[in-house]
Amino acid sequence: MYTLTGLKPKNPIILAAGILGTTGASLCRVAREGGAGAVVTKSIGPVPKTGHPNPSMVRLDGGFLNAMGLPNPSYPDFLQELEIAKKDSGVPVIASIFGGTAAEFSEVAEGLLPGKPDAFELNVSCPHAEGYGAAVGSSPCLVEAITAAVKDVTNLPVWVKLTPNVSDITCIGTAAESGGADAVVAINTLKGMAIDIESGYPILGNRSGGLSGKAVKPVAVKCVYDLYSALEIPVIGVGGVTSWKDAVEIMMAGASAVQVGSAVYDRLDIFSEISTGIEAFLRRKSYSDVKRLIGLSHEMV
Amino acid sequence: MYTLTGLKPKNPIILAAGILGTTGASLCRVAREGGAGAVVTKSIGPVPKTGHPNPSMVRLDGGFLNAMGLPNPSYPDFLQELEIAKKDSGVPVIASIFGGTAAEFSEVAEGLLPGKPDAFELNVSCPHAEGYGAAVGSSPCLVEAITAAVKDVTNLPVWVKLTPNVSDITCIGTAAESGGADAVVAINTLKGMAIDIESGYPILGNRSGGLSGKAVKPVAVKCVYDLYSALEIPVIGVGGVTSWKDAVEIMMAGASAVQVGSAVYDRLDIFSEISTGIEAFLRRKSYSDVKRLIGLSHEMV
Amino acid sequence: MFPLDATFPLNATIIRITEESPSVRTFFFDLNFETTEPGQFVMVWVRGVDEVPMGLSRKNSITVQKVGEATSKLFALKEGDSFGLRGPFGRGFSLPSKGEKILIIAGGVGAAPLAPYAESANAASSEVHTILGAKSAEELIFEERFAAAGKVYISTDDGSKGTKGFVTDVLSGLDISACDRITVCGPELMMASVFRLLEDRKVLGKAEFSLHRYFKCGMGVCGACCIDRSGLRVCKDGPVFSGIQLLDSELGRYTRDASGRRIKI
Amino acid sequence: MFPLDATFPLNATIIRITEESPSVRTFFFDLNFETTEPGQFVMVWVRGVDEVPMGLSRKNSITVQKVGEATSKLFALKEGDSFGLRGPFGRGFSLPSKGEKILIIAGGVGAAPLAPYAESANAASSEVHTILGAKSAEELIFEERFAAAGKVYISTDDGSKGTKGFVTDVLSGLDISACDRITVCGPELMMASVFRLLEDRKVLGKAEFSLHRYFKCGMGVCGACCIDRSGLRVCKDGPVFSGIQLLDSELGRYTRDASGRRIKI
Ligand SMILES: Cc1cc2nc3c(=O)[nH]c(=O)nc-3n(C[C@H](O)[C@H](O)[C@H](O)COP(=O)(O)OP(=O)(O)OC[C@H]3O[C@@H](n4cnc5c(N)ncnc54)[C@H](O)[C@@H]3O)c2cc1C
Ligand SMILES: Cc1cc2nc3c(=O)[nH]c(=O)nc-3n(C[C@H](O)[C@H](O)[C@H](O)COP(=O)(O)OP(=O)(O)OC[C@H]3O[C@@H](n4cnc5c(N)ncnc54)[C@H](O)[C@@H]3O)c2cc1C
Ligand SMILES: Cc1cc2nc3c(=O)[nH]c(=O)nc-3n(C[C@H](O)[C@H](O)[C@H](O)COP(=O)(O)O)c2cc1C
Ligand SMILES: Cc1cc2nc3c(=O)[nH]c(=O)nc-3n(C[C@H](O)[C@H](O)[C@H](O)COP(=O)(O)O)c2cc1C
Ligand code: FES
Ligand code: FES
Repeated sequence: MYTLTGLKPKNPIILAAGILGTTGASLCRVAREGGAGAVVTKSIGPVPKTGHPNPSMVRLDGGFLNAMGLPNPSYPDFLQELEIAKKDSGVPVIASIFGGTAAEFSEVAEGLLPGKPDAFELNVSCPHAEGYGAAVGSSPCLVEAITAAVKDVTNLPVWVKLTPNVSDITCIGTAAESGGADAVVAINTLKGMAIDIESGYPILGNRSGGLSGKAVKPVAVKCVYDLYSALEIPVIGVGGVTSWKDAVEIMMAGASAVQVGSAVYDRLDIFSEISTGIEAFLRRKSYSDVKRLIGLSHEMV
Repeated sequence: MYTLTGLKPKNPIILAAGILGTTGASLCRVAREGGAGAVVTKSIGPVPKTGHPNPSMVRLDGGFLNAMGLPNPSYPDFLQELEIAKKDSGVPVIASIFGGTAAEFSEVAEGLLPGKPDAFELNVSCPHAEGYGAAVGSSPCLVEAITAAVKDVTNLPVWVKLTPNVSDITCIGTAAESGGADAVVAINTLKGMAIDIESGYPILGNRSGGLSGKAVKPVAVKCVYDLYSALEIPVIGVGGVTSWKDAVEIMMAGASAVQVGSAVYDRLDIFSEISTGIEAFLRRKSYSDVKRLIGLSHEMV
Repeated sequence: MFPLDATFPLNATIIRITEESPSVRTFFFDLNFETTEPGQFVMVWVRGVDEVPMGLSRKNSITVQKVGEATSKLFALKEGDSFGLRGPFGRGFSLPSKGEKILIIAGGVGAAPLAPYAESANAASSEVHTILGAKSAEELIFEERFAAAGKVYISTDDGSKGTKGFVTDVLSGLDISACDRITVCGPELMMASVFRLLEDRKVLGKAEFSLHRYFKCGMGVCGACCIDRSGLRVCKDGPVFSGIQLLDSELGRYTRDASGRRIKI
Repeated sequence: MFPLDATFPLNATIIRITEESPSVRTFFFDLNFETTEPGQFVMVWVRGVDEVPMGLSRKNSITVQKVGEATSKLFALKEGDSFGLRGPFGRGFSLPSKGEKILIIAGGVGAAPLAPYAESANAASSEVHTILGAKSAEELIFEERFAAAGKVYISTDDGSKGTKGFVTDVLSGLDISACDRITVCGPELMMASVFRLLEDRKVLGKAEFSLHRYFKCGMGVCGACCIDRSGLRVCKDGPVFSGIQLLDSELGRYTRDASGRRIKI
């Protein structure tokens, strides 16, 4: 039986935060039609935010750049969406939350508890929201304090989502672990930017944003590899996964589960496609269990 | 007349460090056949190094991963190559150097002075060499001290090449500027890794390495943009440039010149192709001068 | 001429501007979206301001109603100025086959994506009927284009032209059962009335509606535009949906603002 | 079957191993490089050890001399074991045309890339002559394959078979002017002697040599393998060069180690 911080995802392929996660109905669709083993909601904060002006996402050669700016209806309004997702998705629903301080994080977590999320994912890693996300997530002290604060208000599993925009992601991962995190999630997007040369304007409404998609996979693999070595708690891998091969690679680097974000651009049923692909790979290789893949590369020396 | 820290490159497109820069003859070929406006040598250190075991470079979807491990013949042996490059390339030759300490950096710089390089580029940014490169380049204090130490032994322009694997590249850029740098170069490769799923082995001999090529361009554009805002000295842009459009984009972000590395994979004359493309763009847009492009995106608000 | 998913903005230079009504202008540009289906949309980037979705009113034009910041900035542009353009995105209206009888129901600027639909239906030798509605006579858009493609019924709220009232007032008098296809675009309340009427007449199966929701990514990734209860994405699975897809949906009841909060309609 | 630049290692499972000489073995694998030119190379990744260049001795085999760590580890592998393989890379020998007279000069394991060359030359109805050299009779590689393709002259250092001496001793006795093409692969000192002899005879223009330099990237980016004075990359512009390209070169004088230091030959 495959479990992850006590949860029982249907398979190890999970919808990443901020992707098709603004409404309960959308989360249900990703689970049912898309085949996701679990779903993470859009990151929810203490007050409604409309986010940055458009363009908020563009596709580049080999990746995507986005600066949504954490648009969200705030936790009171999101409760009804969480309830729909819990009722109809048939899979674990993880509430992604953010705040500017430890107190805001626990306020949001407590506020969402009535919606009965299966776990919380703390977004301390969004690279393009002043005072939120990576602004707090590059400080080990803040990450530890925030994690501990959320653990204080709930017994649910707490995942901490890390930014790769730091000198050493394992310091931040260790801080999350010390704060009581049940898992870390790596990676959020890389700081990036694109300019329209015809006009000279930066393309994103926010001028710069976060890079995701194929381009970041090697960075994600490296972060997961290092975190797996440094931590006791599970690492959930995310970043540039677009096929079952990518998912296997990131699991071999050390991921206990894999999140998929930008790749829903290609097709919604990428989740079932990947999990079927992994099953076939396990059979071909005569591996008893998906657990055999987790961290395998560390043994190959 | 186009000048860069007092140098007169034939055009703003420069060969990046570590690319076809191990021998004088190769540097001459890149300048003459390739059309590079200036060339940077392989990074040279105090003692001969054979580098990491192979595989030392692989091509991925949208990028390259390498872990050369700073192979170099050491400065005494490299002098003869530098002399060949100076004699026959017809363009400015910038000596890239590295060391583990400020003293080693100045030893190497002094040792190469007889070869009459036109400038030095300090590699404080290689992400995969224990005790060198990014190991020193993520500390502002060390970067400032190393820059100052090299400035102490030479009057030549000193460029400092920065790593993107830090929380805030402008802190490191500012440190270089305080140390007396004449320009900063951004970016070196991003930490990355790839795993062969058939065997479970990390592909690179060094297990992990640095990501370059198209995949890193948005990261480079963002770093250059931020450095241009933060510093007084010129920024030289590098990372994922494969066409004149990319070069224009990174110049609009703030680059006074552009280095090209991995793209020599496609064709050696990428340098003249890019500089011709920029000329045509300037004509079409009726921009008097390439300087018009530098930092243009900062004005567009 | 362009790949179907030009997700990075191209530069579009305005070559001509025509005034369709006091608040609606058509901007012709120097790009040609050859492979677009009527009903697909482009993202129009008014640099330094915002990027907003617009239907294509021709292969090389958008027809814009001035409503807020981005559209006002667009109205301030002149021939020779430019904006960014990417697309076409999404699913358009199903194209009619020869001999089919088509009923088009267009309200206000909803006529923009339906005029090229009328023209391609006519070119495909379908029989085209259009109900064109607006607040007043001067707000009617593309009447000549619809008239050139087939028969047009007009309705205006103030009765300044055609039937006084709403498109549904015309619609209820027509023999809908004779139509093979019904395509609808206009203000949400209008579409909701049409929807109810077609549902009553049990002809939702042959109707298609083009929805309007707030778009952020415009490419099916972020989830800003998903509708209840299906969870379908208006930007990618739509904007055109069949009547059946919209059964038991939020249509006419609520929409969401940029933060995702439900807003009553 | 594979793109010409499979720059990411594929998994090659050994299906058969044959012993060519006491120190040389051929490894057949389950991949087929259909589009390779003789003289191109692959990078053989002995996982956990090293990755080294090898010519393809057939579409699905490499022929390896045991010299150091990676090759010893390869020799320890059995049928069913696997290694990583990417390529083919570089420029191979120019293919001969019908009716041409070809002279192949192969020393030691240099016969590996030349045997498929002999076979395709023969298949193209060229007239194939081979000078095959080795230290001793038992070190001769692929004699039968060359013999099946045309006439073979043997030289061994110890005289255990054929002419006692070097390939140049045979070469100097042949009418080189009658040849249309000369292709050479073997130890550097041997190739340097052949080069001088052909230079003296003023036939360098029709000769091609396959060089060996230390490869790091193997894809023309790092510069580890560049030769003086041209600056040409052995891994990408070569490994096969025309005699003219090698005029005034380092051939036979020095090579470089992995650090880039010059090493006298
Ligand atoms: C698929 C689609 C096709 C459309 N086609 C046309 C058309 O052909 N002609 C036309 O005039 N209008 C069209 N619209 C509506 C058009 O997008 C809005 O009128 C425009 O966004 C207003 O922008 P603004 O900045 O001027 O107004 P604002 O002051 O920013 O907002 C006014 C209203 O415009 C809408 N709006 C603003 N931003 C967006 C956004 N990013 N996505 C969706 N709606 C937004 C909202 O309803 C908002 O309440 C279309 C909308 C959609 C979804
Ligand atoms: C284009 C090309 C084609 C070749 N084809 C064949 C072939 O078909 N059969 C064959 O047996 N050998 C071939 N070689 C030589 C083969 O690459 C070396 O014998 C092999 O690398 C030795 O590796 P090792 O670890 O066993 O030896 P080591 O102990 O590592 O080194 C012994 C010697 O092998 C050479 N070598 C080691 N690593 C490399 C490297 N990365 N690149 C180049 N040379 C290296 C060096 O000359 C070194 O001095 C070819 C070489 C090149 C460049
Ligand atoms: C449009 C978009 C919105 C995102 N929003 C969030 C978010 O709200 N919270 C969060 O933690 N990560 C967010 N992310 C990051 C993704 O969850 C994921 O970490 C990243 O995109 C890398 O994965 P991918 O390459 O599979 O997309 C967002 C990414 C995208 C592309
Ligand atoms: C094979 C290889 C070797 C490199 N060696 C060096 C080096 O010795 N010193 C250095 O400062 N940068 C080195 N780099 C980094 C490049 O100079 C450049 O910063 C990076 O590759 C990004 O540019 P690109 O995308 O154009 O390749 C190397 C890069 C590659 C791919
Ligand atoms: S606007 Fe992002 S999914 Fe539709
Ligand atoms: S081995 Fe790198 S260029 Fe040839």
